[in-house]
Amino acid sequence: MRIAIQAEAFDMGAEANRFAAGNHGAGAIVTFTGITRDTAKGDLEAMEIEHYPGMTERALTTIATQAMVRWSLADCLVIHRYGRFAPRAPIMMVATAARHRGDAFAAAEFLMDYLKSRAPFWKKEITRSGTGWVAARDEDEAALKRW
Amino acid sequence: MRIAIQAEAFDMGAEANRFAAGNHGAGAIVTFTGITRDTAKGDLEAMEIEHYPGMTERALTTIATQAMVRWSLADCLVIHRYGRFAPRAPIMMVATAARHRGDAFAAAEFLMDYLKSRAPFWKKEITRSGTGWVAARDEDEAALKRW
Amino acid sequence: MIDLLYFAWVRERIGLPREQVETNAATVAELIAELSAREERYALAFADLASLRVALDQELADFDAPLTGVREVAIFPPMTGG
Amino acid sequence: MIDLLYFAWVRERIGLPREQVETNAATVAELIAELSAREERYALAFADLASLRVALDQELADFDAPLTGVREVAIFPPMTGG
Repeated sequence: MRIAIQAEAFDMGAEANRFAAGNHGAGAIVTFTGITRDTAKGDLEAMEIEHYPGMTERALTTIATQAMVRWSLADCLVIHRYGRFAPRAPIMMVATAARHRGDAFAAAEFLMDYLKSRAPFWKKEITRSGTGWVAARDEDEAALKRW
Repeated sequence: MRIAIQAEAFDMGAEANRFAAGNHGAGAIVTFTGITRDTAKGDLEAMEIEHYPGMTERALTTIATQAMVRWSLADCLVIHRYGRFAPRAPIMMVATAARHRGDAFAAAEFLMDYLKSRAPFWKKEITRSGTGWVAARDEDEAALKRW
Repeated sequence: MIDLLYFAWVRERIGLPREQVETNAATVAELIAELSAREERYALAFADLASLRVALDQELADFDAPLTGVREVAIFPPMTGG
Repeated sequence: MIDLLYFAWVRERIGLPREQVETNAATVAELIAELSAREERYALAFADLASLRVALDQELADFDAPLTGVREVAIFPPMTGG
Protein backbone atom coordinates (compact mmCIF):
# COMPACT_ATOMS: atom_id res chain seq x y z
CA MET A 1 0.00 0.00 0.00
CA ARG A 2 1.41 3.37 -0.97
CA ILE A 3 -0.06 6.82 -0.31
CA ALA A 4 1.64 9.80 -1.94
CA ILE A 5 0.56 13.40 -1.48
CA GLN A 6 2.80 15.52 -3.61
CA ALA A 7 3.19 18.71 -5.62
CA GLU A 8 5.32 16.96 -8.25
CA ALA A 9 3.96 15.52 -11.47
CA PHE A 10 3.69 11.73 -11.77
CA ASP A 11 3.88 9.48 -14.80
CA MET A 12 0.65 7.54 -14.84
CA GLY A 13 1.97 4.77 -17.10
CA ALA A 14 5.19 4.34 -15.14
CA GLU A 15 3.23 4.24 -11.86
CA ALA A 16 0.82 1.67 -13.30
CA ASN A 17 3.67 -0.54 -14.49
CA ARG A 18 5.51 -0.29 -11.19
CA PHE A 19 2.30 -1.13 -9.32
CA ALA A 20 1.60 -4.13 -11.57
CA ALA A 21 5.17 -5.43 -11.27
CA GLY A 22 4.81 -5.65 -7.50
CA ASN A 23 1.61 -7.69 -7.52
CA HIS A 24 2.40 -11.21 -8.59
CA GLY A 25 -0.67 -12.90 -7.16
CA ALA A 26 -3.27 -10.56 -8.59
CA GLY A 27 -5.10 -11.31 -11.82
CA ALA A 28 -6.88 -7.96 -11.99
CA ILE A 29 -5.48 -4.44 -11.89
CA VAL A 30 -7.69 -1.35 -12.08
CA THR A 31 -6.39 2.19 -12.31
CA PHE A 32 -8.23 5.48 -12.20
CA THR A 33 -6.58 8.72 -13.26
CA GLY A 34 -8.16 12.11 -12.69
CA ILE A 35 -7.27 14.91 -15.08
CA THR A 36 -8.11 18.63 -14.74
CA ARG A 37 -11.06 19.12 -17.03
CA ASP A 38 -11.79 22.37 -18.75
CA THR A 39 -14.90 24.32 -17.70
CA ALA A 40 -18.11 23.97 -19.73
CA LYS A 41 -17.22 27.35 -21.31
CA GLY A 42 -13.73 26.14 -22.20
CA ASP A 43 -12.03 29.04 -20.43
CA LEU A 44 -10.08 27.30 -17.66
CA GLU A 45 -6.67 28.88 -17.13
CA ALA A 46 -5.61 26.91 -14.07
CA MET A 47 -6.83 24.67 -11.26
CA GLU A 48 -5.54 25.11 -7.73
CA ILE A 49 -5.72 22.31 -5.20
CA GLU A 50 -5.32 23.09 -1.51
CA HIS A 51 -5.04 20.40 1.14
CA TYR A 52 -4.68 19.94 4.89
CA PRO A 53 -1.17 18.56 5.51
CA GLY A 54 -1.20 15.89 8.17
CA MET A 55 -4.91 15.16 7.99
CA THR A 56 -4.67 14.28 4.29
CA GLU A 57 -2.15 11.50 5.00
CA ARG A 58 -4.27 10.19 7.88
CA ALA A 59 -7.52 10.24 5.91
CA LEU A 60 -6.03 8.53 2.85
CA THR A 61 -4.29 5.88 4.95
CA THR A 62 -7.55 5.11 6.73
CA ILE A 63 -9.53 4.91 3.48
CA ALA A 64 -6.92 2.75 1.73
CA THR A 65 -6.63 0.39 4.71
CA GLN A 66 -10.40 -0.07 4.73
CA ALA A 67 -10.33 -0.91 1.01
CA MET A 68 -7.47 -3.40 1.45
CA VAL A 69 -9.38 -5.33 4.13
CA ARG A 70 -12.87 -5.15 2.69
CA TRP A 71 -11.91 -6.42 -0.79
CA SER A 72 -8.89 -8.58 0.17
CA LEU A 73 -6.69 -6.50 -2.11
CA ALA A 74 -3.19 -7.64 -2.97
CA ASP A 75 -2.22 -3.96 -2.99
CA CYS A 76 -3.46 -0.43 -3.51
CA LEU A 77 -1.96 2.91 -4.48
CA VAL A 78 -3.19 6.48 -4.04
CA ILE A 79 -1.38 9.49 -5.51
CA HIS A 80 -2.88 12.97 -5.12
CA ARG A 81 -1.24 16.23 -6.10
CA TYR A 82 -1.72 19.72 -4.70
CA GLY A 83 -0.68 23.10 -6.09
CA ARG A 84 -1.51 24.89 -9.32
CA PHE A 85 -2.22 22.99 -12.53
CA ALA A 86 -2.80 23.71 -16.19
CA PRO A 87 -5.84 22.19 -17.90
CA ARG A 88 -5.32 18.51 -18.81
CA ALA A 89 -2.82 17.83 -16.04
CA PRO A 90 -3.07 14.46 -14.28
CA ILE A 91 -3.86 15.41 -10.68
CA MET A 92 -4.52 12.10 -8.99
CA MET A 93 -4.49 8.36 -9.47
CA VAL A 94 -5.60 5.26 -7.64
CA ALA A 95 -4.73 1.65 -8.45
CA THR A 96 -6.03 -1.60 -6.98
CA ALA A 97 -4.88 -5.19 -7.42
CA ALA A 98 -7.05 -8.21 -6.59
CA ARG A 99 -7.53 -11.82 -7.61
CA HIS A 100 -10.81 -11.06 -9.36
CA ARG A 101 -11.96 -8.04 -11.36
CA GLY A 102 -15.07 -7.39 -9.26
CA ASP A 103 -13.01 -6.66 -6.16
CA ALA A 104 -10.48 -4.51 -8.01
CA PHE A 105 -13.25 -2.40 -9.59
CA ALA A 106 -15.30 -2.05 -6.40
CA ALA A 107 -12.28 -1.05 -4.31
CA ALA A 108 -11.18 1.55 -6.88
CA GLU A 109 -14.67 3.09 -6.97
CA PHE A 110 -14.85 3.07 -3.18
CA LEU A 111 -11.47 4.84 -2.95
CA MET A 112 -12.61 7.45 -5.48
CA ASP A 113 -15.93 8.07 -3.73
CA TYR A 114 -14.17 8.64 -0.43
CA LEU A 115 -11.41 10.75 -1.97
CA LYS A 116 -14.05 13.03 -3.52
CA SER A 117 -15.89 13.83 -0.31
CA ARG A 118 -13.86 12.76 2.72
CA ALA A 119 -10.23 13.58 1.98
CA PRO A 120 -9.31 17.20 2.81
CA PHE A 121 -8.68 18.62 -0.66
CA TRP A 122 -10.32 21.71 -2.14
CA LYS A 123 -10.28 22.73 -5.78
CA LYS A 124 -10.38 26.28 -7.13
CA GLU A 125 -10.92 27.11 -10.77
CA ILE A 126 -9.17 30.10 -12.28
CA THR A 127 -10.86 31.16 -15.52
CA ARG A 128 -10.62 34.23 -17.73
CA SER A 129 -13.86 35.50 -16.18
CA GLY A 130 -12.85 35.00 -12.55
CA THR A 131 -12.00 32.46 -9.91
CA GLY A 132 -14.21 30.22 -7.82
CA TRP A 133 -14.06 27.28 -5.44
CA VAL A 134 -15.48 24.12 -6.93
CA ALA A 135 -18.72 23.24 -5.15
CA ALA A 136 -19.21 19.76 -3.75
CA ARG A 137 -21.68 17.80 -5.89
CA ASP A 138 -24.72 16.17 -4.29
CA GLU A 139 -24.05 13.08 -6.43
CA ASP A 140 -20.62 12.70 -4.83
CA GLU A 141 -22.10 12.75 -1.34
CA ALA A 142 -24.84 10.35 -2.44
CA ALA A 143 -22.25 7.98 -3.97
CA LEU A 144 -20.89 7.27 -0.47
CA LYS A 145 -24.17 5.72 0.60
CA ARG A 146 -23.64 2.62 -1.50
CA TRP A 147 -20.68 1.41 0.55
CA MET B 1 -11.70 3.73 -30.32
CA ARG B 2 -9.04 1.09 -30.84
CA ILE B 3 -9.41 -2.70 -30.82
CA ALA B 4 -6.24 -4.79 -30.96
CA ILE B 5 -6.18 -8.58 -31.04
CA GLN B 6 -2.59 -9.64 -31.03
CA ALA B 7 -0.06 -12.31 -30.08
CA GLU B 8 2.55 -9.68 -29.20
CA ALA B 9 3.13 -8.38 -25.68
CA PHE B 10 1.94 -4.86 -24.86
CA ASP B 11 3.29 -2.31 -22.37
CA MET B 12 0.37 -1.49 -20.10
CA GLY B 13 1.87 1.80 -18.88
CA ALA B 14 2.82 2.98 -22.37
CA GLU B 15 -0.66 2.10 -23.65
CA ALA B 16 -2.29 3.93 -20.74
CA ASN B 17 -0.19 7.04 -21.34
CA ARG B 18 -0.85 7.01 -25.08
CA PHE B 19 -4.58 6.58 -24.44
CA ALA B 20 -4.63 9.45 -21.92
CA ALA B 21 -2.66 11.76 -24.23
CA GLY B 22 -5.33 11.42 -26.90
CA ASN B 23 -8.24 12.34 -24.64
CA HIS B 24 -8.13 16.04 -23.96
CA GLY B 25 -11.75 16.52 -22.94
CA ALA B 26 -11.96 13.66 -20.45
CA GLY B 27 -11.50 14.15 -16.72
CA ALA B 28 -11.62 10.46 -15.88
CA ILE B 29 -9.59 7.57 -17.21
CA VAL B 30 -10.08 3.99 -16.04
CA THR B 31 -7.90 1.07 -17.07
CA PHE B 32 -8.28 -2.62 -16.38
CA THR B 33 -5.42 -5.04 -16.95
CA GLY B 34 -5.85 -8.81 -16.79
CA ILE B 35 -2.85 -10.90 -15.82
CA THR B 36 -2.50 -14.69 -15.98
CA ARG B 37 -3.06 -15.80 -12.43
CA ASP B 38 -1.52 -18.91 -10.99
CA THR B 39 -3.77 -21.84 -10.09
CA ALA B 40 -4.92 -22.29 -6.49
CA LYS B 41 -2.25 -25.01 -6.20
CA GLY B 42 0.44 -22.68 -7.54
CA ASP B 43 1.48 -25.10 -10.28
CA LEU B 44 0.60 -23.17 -13.46
CA GLU B 45 3.20 -23.65 -16.17
CA ALA B 46 1.45 -21.81 -18.98
CA MET B 47 -1.87 -20.41 -20.12
CA GLU B 48 -3.00 -20.81 -23.71
CA ILE B 49 -5.59 -18.52 -25.24
CA GLU B 50 -7.36 -19.55 -28.44
CA HIS B 51 -9.65 -17.22 -30.37
CA TYR B 52 -11.87 -17.11 -33.44
CA PRO B 53 -10.18 -14.79 -35.95
CA GLY B 54 -12.70 -12.60 -37.71
CA MET B 55 -15.47 -13.04 -35.17
CA THR B 56 -13.26 -11.71 -32.36
CA GLU B 57 -12.76 -8.38 -34.15
CA ARG B 58 -16.49 -8.13 -34.93
CA ALA B 59 -17.57 -8.97 -31.37
CA LEU B 60 -15.13 -6.53 -29.75
CA THR B 61 -16.01 -3.73 -32.15
CA THR B 62 -19.71 -4.21 -31.41
CA ILE B 63 -19.16 -4.27 -27.64
CA ALA B 64 -16.87 -1.22 -27.67
CA THR B 65 -19.25 0.76 -29.90
CA GLN B 66 -22.11 0.02 -27.50
CA ALA B 67 -20.01 1.25 -24.57
CA MET B 68 -19.00 4.45 -26.42
CA VAL B 69 -22.64 5.37 -27.09
CA ARG B 70 -24.20 4.27 -23.82
CA TRP B 71 -21.73 6.17 -21.57
CA SER B 72 -20.83 9.03 -23.95
CA LEU B 73 -17.19 8.02 -23.79
CA ALA B 74 -14.49 10.27 -25.17
CA ASP B 75 -12.65 7.11 -26.18
CA CYS B 76 -12.11 3.46 -25.40
CA LEU B 77 -9.39 0.88 -25.97
CA VAL B 78 -9.43 -2.92 -25.95
CA ILE B 79 -6.28 -5.03 -26.28
CA HIS B 80 -6.52 -8.82 -26.04
CA ARG B 81 -3.72 -11.28 -26.66
CA TYR B 82 -3.84 -14.89 -27.84
CA GLY B 83 -1.19 -17.58 -27.78
CA ARG B 84 0.79 -19.17 -24.98
CA PHE B 85 1.70 -17.23 -21.84
CA ALA B 86 3.81 -17.67 -18.74
CA PRO B 87 2.19 -16.99 -15.35
CA ARG B 88 1.98 -13.26 -14.54
CA ALA B 89 1.86 -12.15 -18.17
CA PRO B 90 -0.49 -9.25 -18.99
CA ILE B 91 -2.99 -10.80 -21.39
CA MET B 92 -5.56 -8.07 -21.91
CA MET B 93 -6.41 -4.48 -21.14
CA VAL B 94 -9.31 -2.10 -21.52
CA ALA B 95 -9.29 1.65 -21.03
CA THR B 96 -12.15 4.15 -20.99
CA ALA B 97 -12.17 7.95 -20.96
CA ALA B 98 -15.19 10.03 -19.92
CA ARG B 99 -16.02 13.42 -18.41
CA HIS B 100 -17.06 11.87 -15.10
CA ARG B 101 -15.69 8.91 -13.19
CA GLY B 102 -19.01 7.06 -12.94
CA ASP B 103 -19.25 6.66 -16.71
CA ALA B 104 -15.62 5.63 -17.09
CA PHE B 105 -15.96 2.95 -14.38
CA ALA B 106 -19.31 1.62 -15.62
CA ALA B 107 -18.13 1.39 -19.22
CA ALA B 108 -14.94 -0.45 -18.22
CA GLU B 109 -16.91 -2.96 -16.14
CA PHE B 110 -19.41 -3.43 -18.98
CA LEU B 111 -16.58 -4.09 -21.44
CA MET B 112 -15.00 -6.60 -19.07
CA ASP B 113 -18.28 -8.43 -18.43
CA TYR B 114 -18.89 -8.79 -22.16
CA LEU B 115 -15.30 -9.77 -22.90
CA LYS B 116 -15.53 -12.55 -20.31
CA SER B 117 -18.60 -14.24 -21.75
CA ARG B 118 -19.34 -12.93 -25.25
CA ALA B 119 -16.03 -12.51 -27.03
CA PRO B 120 -14.75 -15.73 -28.64
CA PHE B 121 -11.70 -16.48 -26.50
CA TRP B 122 -10.99 -19.73 -24.69
CA LYS B 123 -8.38 -20.28 -22.00
CA LYS B 124 -6.51 -23.48 -21.31
CA GLU B 125 -4.35 -24.03 -18.23
CA ILE B 126 -1.22 -26.14 -18.50
CA THR B 127 -0.09 -27.31 -15.06
CA ARG B 128 2.42 -29.87 -13.85
CA SER B 129 -0.47 -32.23 -13.14
CA GLY B 130 -2.16 -31.87 -16.54
CA THR B 131 -4.00 -29.50 -18.85
CA GLY B 132 -7.58 -28.33 -18.82
CA TRP B 133 -9.87 -25.78 -20.42
CA VAL B 134 -10.94 -23.06 -18.01
CA ALA B 135 -14.66 -23.45 -17.28
CA ALA B 136 -16.97 -20.46 -17.69
CA ARG B 137 -18.02 -19.14 -14.28
CA ASP B 138 -21.70 -18.72 -13.45
CA GLU B 139 -20.87 -15.37 -11.86
CA ASP B 140 -19.53 -14.12 -15.19
CA GLU B 141 -22.73 -15.03 -16.98
CA ALA B 142 -24.77 -13.49 -14.15
CA ALA B 143 -22.71 -10.28 -14.31
CA LEU B 144 -24.10 -9.59 -17.80
CA LYS B 145 -27.60 -9.27 -16.41
CA ARG B 146 -26.91 -5.92 -14.78
CA TRP B 147 -26.42 -4.09 -18.07
CA MET C 1 -21.61 -26.33 -48.73
CA ILE C 2 -21.11 -24.93 -45.22
CA ASP C 3 -17.82 -24.13 -43.47
CA LEU C 4 -17.84 -25.69 -40.02
CA LEU C 5 -15.43 -24.35 -37.37
CA TYR C 6 -14.66 -25.85 -33.96
CA PHE C 7 -12.85 -24.28 -31.02
CA ALA C 8 -11.34 -25.30 -27.68
CA TRP C 9 -12.40 -28.76 -26.44
CA VAL C 10 -14.96 -29.12 -29.22
CA ARG C 11 -12.07 -28.87 -31.69
CA GLU C 12 -10.02 -31.34 -29.66
CA ARG C 13 -12.82 -33.92 -29.42
CA ILE C 14 -13.66 -33.72 -33.11
CA GLY C 15 -10.00 -33.75 -34.00
CA LEU C 16 -9.92 -30.90 -36.50
CA PRO C 17 -10.36 -27.12 -36.46
CA ARG C 18 -12.56 -26.81 -39.57
CA GLU C 19 -14.18 -28.77 -42.35
CA GLN C 20 -16.69 -28.34 -45.15
CA VAL C 21 -19.99 -30.22 -45.08
CA GLU C 22 -22.81 -30.75 -47.55
CA THR C 23 -26.08 -30.64 -45.60
CA ASN C 24 -29.81 -30.15 -45.97
CA ALA C 25 -30.25 -29.39 -42.26
CA ALA C 26 -32.65 -26.48 -41.73
CA THR C 27 -31.28 -25.43 -38.33
CA VAL C 28 -28.08 -25.71 -36.27
CA ALA C 29 -29.84 -28.30 -34.08
CA GLU C 30 -30.55 -30.44 -37.14
CA LEU C 31 -26.97 -30.08 -38.36
CA ILE C 32 -25.67 -31.19 -34.95
CA ALA C 33 -28.01 -34.20 -34.93
CA GLU C 34 -26.89 -35.11 -38.45
CA LEU C 35 -23.19 -34.99 -37.52
CA SER C 36 -23.76 -36.85 -34.24
CA ALA C 37 -25.47 -39.69 -36.13
CA ARG C 38 -22.57 -39.83 -38.56
CA GLU C 39 -19.65 -40.52 -36.22
CA GLU C 40 -18.97 -41.24 -32.55
CA ARG C 41 -16.55 -38.30 -32.10
CA TYR C 42 -19.29 -35.82 -33.08
CA ALA C 43 -21.78 -37.52 -30.77
CA LEU C 44 -19.25 -37.18 -27.94
CA ALA C 45 -18.41 -33.55 -28.69
CA PHE C 46 -22.06 -32.53 -29.01
CA ALA C 47 -23.51 -34.73 -26.22
CA ASP C 48 -24.41 -31.83 -23.92
CA LEU C 49 -25.97 -28.94 -25.87
CA ALA C 50 -26.10 -26.80 -22.71
CA SER C 51 -22.29 -26.67 -22.73
CA LEU C 52 -22.12 -25.53 -26.36
CA ARG C 53 -22.45 -22.16 -28.04
CA VAL C 54 -22.88 -21.47 -31.72
CA ALA C 55 -22.12 -18.61 -34.11
CA LEU C 56 -23.60 -18.21 -37.59
CA ASP C 57 -21.44 -16.14 -39.92
CA GLN C 58 -19.57 -14.88 -36.82
CA GLU C 59 -22.61 -13.78 -34.81
CA LEU C 60 -23.81 -15.68 -31.73
CA ALA C 61 -27.05 -17.56 -32.50
CA ASP C 62 -29.50 -20.07 -31.03
CA PHE C 63 -29.58 -23.77 -31.90
CA ASP C 64 -32.93 -23.34 -33.65
CA ALA C 65 -31.67 -20.50 -35.87
CA PRO C 66 -32.24 -21.27 -39.59
CA LEU C 67 -29.20 -22.12 -41.73
CA THR C 68 -30.64 -20.54 -44.87
CA GLY C 69 -27.92 -18.49 -46.55
CA VAL C 70 -25.40 -19.18 -43.79
CA ARG C 71 -21.85 -19.86 -44.99
CA GLU C 72 -19.92 -20.30 -41.73
CA VAL C 73 -21.08 -22.20 -38.65
CA ALA C 74 -18.88 -22.27 -35.52
CA ILE C 75 -19.47 -24.54 -32.53
CA PHE C 76 -17.57 -24.02 -29.28
CA PRO C 77 -17.80 -24.09 -25.45
CA PRO C 78 -18.87 -21.04 -23.41
CA MET C 79 -16.30 -18.29 -23.91
CA THR C 80 -13.69 -17.50 -21.25
CA GLY C 81 -11.95 -14.34 -22.37
CA GLY C 82 -10.89 -11.31 -20.39
CA MET D 1 -5.00 27.21 23.84
CA ILE D 2 -6.42 25.68 20.65
CA ASP D 3 -4.89 25.78 17.15
CA LEU D 4 -7.55 26.86 14.68
CA LEU D 5 -7.04 26.07 10.98
CA TYR D 6 -9.08 27.36 8.03
CA PHE D 7 -9.11 26.10 4.45
CA ALA D 8 -10.44 27.17 1.03
CA TRP D 9 -13.03 29.96 1.13
CA VAL D 10 -13.25 29.81 4.93
CA ARG D 11 -9.56 30.74 5.01
CA GLU D 12 -10.13 33.50 2.45
CA ARG D 13 -13.09 35.01 4.32
CA ILE D 14 -11.35 34.99 7.68
CA GLY D 15 -8.16 36.25 6.08
CA LEU D 16 -5.67 33.88 7.65
CA PRO D 17 -4.84 30.16 7.46
CA ARG D 18 -4.39 29.52 11.18
CA GLU D 19 -4.44 31.18 14.58
CA GLN D 20 -4.37 30.26 18.24
CA VAL D 21 -7.36 31.02 20.47
CA GLU D 22 -8.01 30.91 24.17
CA THR D 23 -11.52 29.55 24.67
CA ASN D 24 -13.83 27.95 27.21
CA ALA D 25 -16.21 26.68 24.53
CA ALA D 26 -17.37 23.14 25.28
CA THR D 27 -18.16 22.21 21.66
CA VAL D 28 -17.24 23.25 18.12
CA ALA D 29 -20.66 24.90 17.79
CA GLU D 30 -19.95 27.03 20.87
CA LEU D 31 -16.51 27.95 19.56
CA ILE D 32 -18.01 29.03 16.23
CA ALA D 33 -20.65 31.14 18.03
CA GLU D 34 -17.95 32.73 20.17
CA LEU D 35 -15.83 33.68 17.15
CA SER D 36 -18.86 34.90 15.16
CA ALA D 37 -19.80 37.24 18.01
CA ARG D 38 -16.25 38.54 18.12
CA GLU D 39 -15.81 39.84 14.57
CA GLU D 40 -17.83 40.34 11.39
CA ARG D 41 -15.46 38.26 9.22
CA TYR D 42 -16.05 35.16 11.38
CA ALA D 43 -19.80 35.76 11.34
CA LEU D 44 -19.66 35.90 7.53
CA ALA D 45 -17.46 32.84 7.15
CA PHE D 46 -19.56 30.78 9.58
CA ALA D 47 -23.02 32.08 8.57
CA ASP D 48 -24.18 28.80 7.03
CA LEU D 49 -23.20 25.82 9.16
CA ALA D 50 -24.59 23.43 6.54
CA SER D 51 -21.80 24.49 4.17
CA LEU D 52 -19.06 23.88 6.75
CA ARG D 53 -17.20 20.78 7.86
CA VAL D 54 -15.01 20.40 10.91
CA ALA D 55 -12.10 18.21 11.95
CA LEU D 56 -10.86 17.76 15.53
CA ASP D 57 -7.22 16.72 15.76
CA GLN D 58 -7.41 15.78 12.05
CA GLU D 59 -10.50 13.57 12.26
CA LEU D 60 -13.87 14.65 10.82
CA ALA D 61 -16.31 15.47 13.63
CA ASP D 62 -19.76 16.92 14.30
CA PHE D 63 -20.44 20.47 15.46
CA ASP D 64 -21.61 19.22 18.83
CA ALA D 65 -18.45 17.18 19.45
CA PRO D 66 -16.78 18.15 22.77
CA LEU D 67 -13.53 20.12 22.65
CA THR D 68 -12.10 18.53 25.79
CA GLY D 69 -8.48 17.61 25.17
CA VAL D 70 -8.59 18.77 21.55
CA ARG D 71 -5.51 20.67 20.35
CA GLU D 72 -6.28 21.32 16.68
CA VAL D 73 -9.64 22.41 15.22
CA ALA D 74 -10.02 22.82 11.45
CA ILE D 75 -13.01 24.46 9.77
CA PHE D 76 -13.51 24.20 6.01
CA PRO D 77 -16.07 23.77 3.20
CA PRO D 78 -17.17 20.34 1.93
CA MET D 79 -14.16 18.60 0.41
CA THR D 80 -13.70 18.38 -3.36
CA GLY D 81 -10.75 16.06 -3.95
CA GLY D 82 -10.31 13.31 -6.49
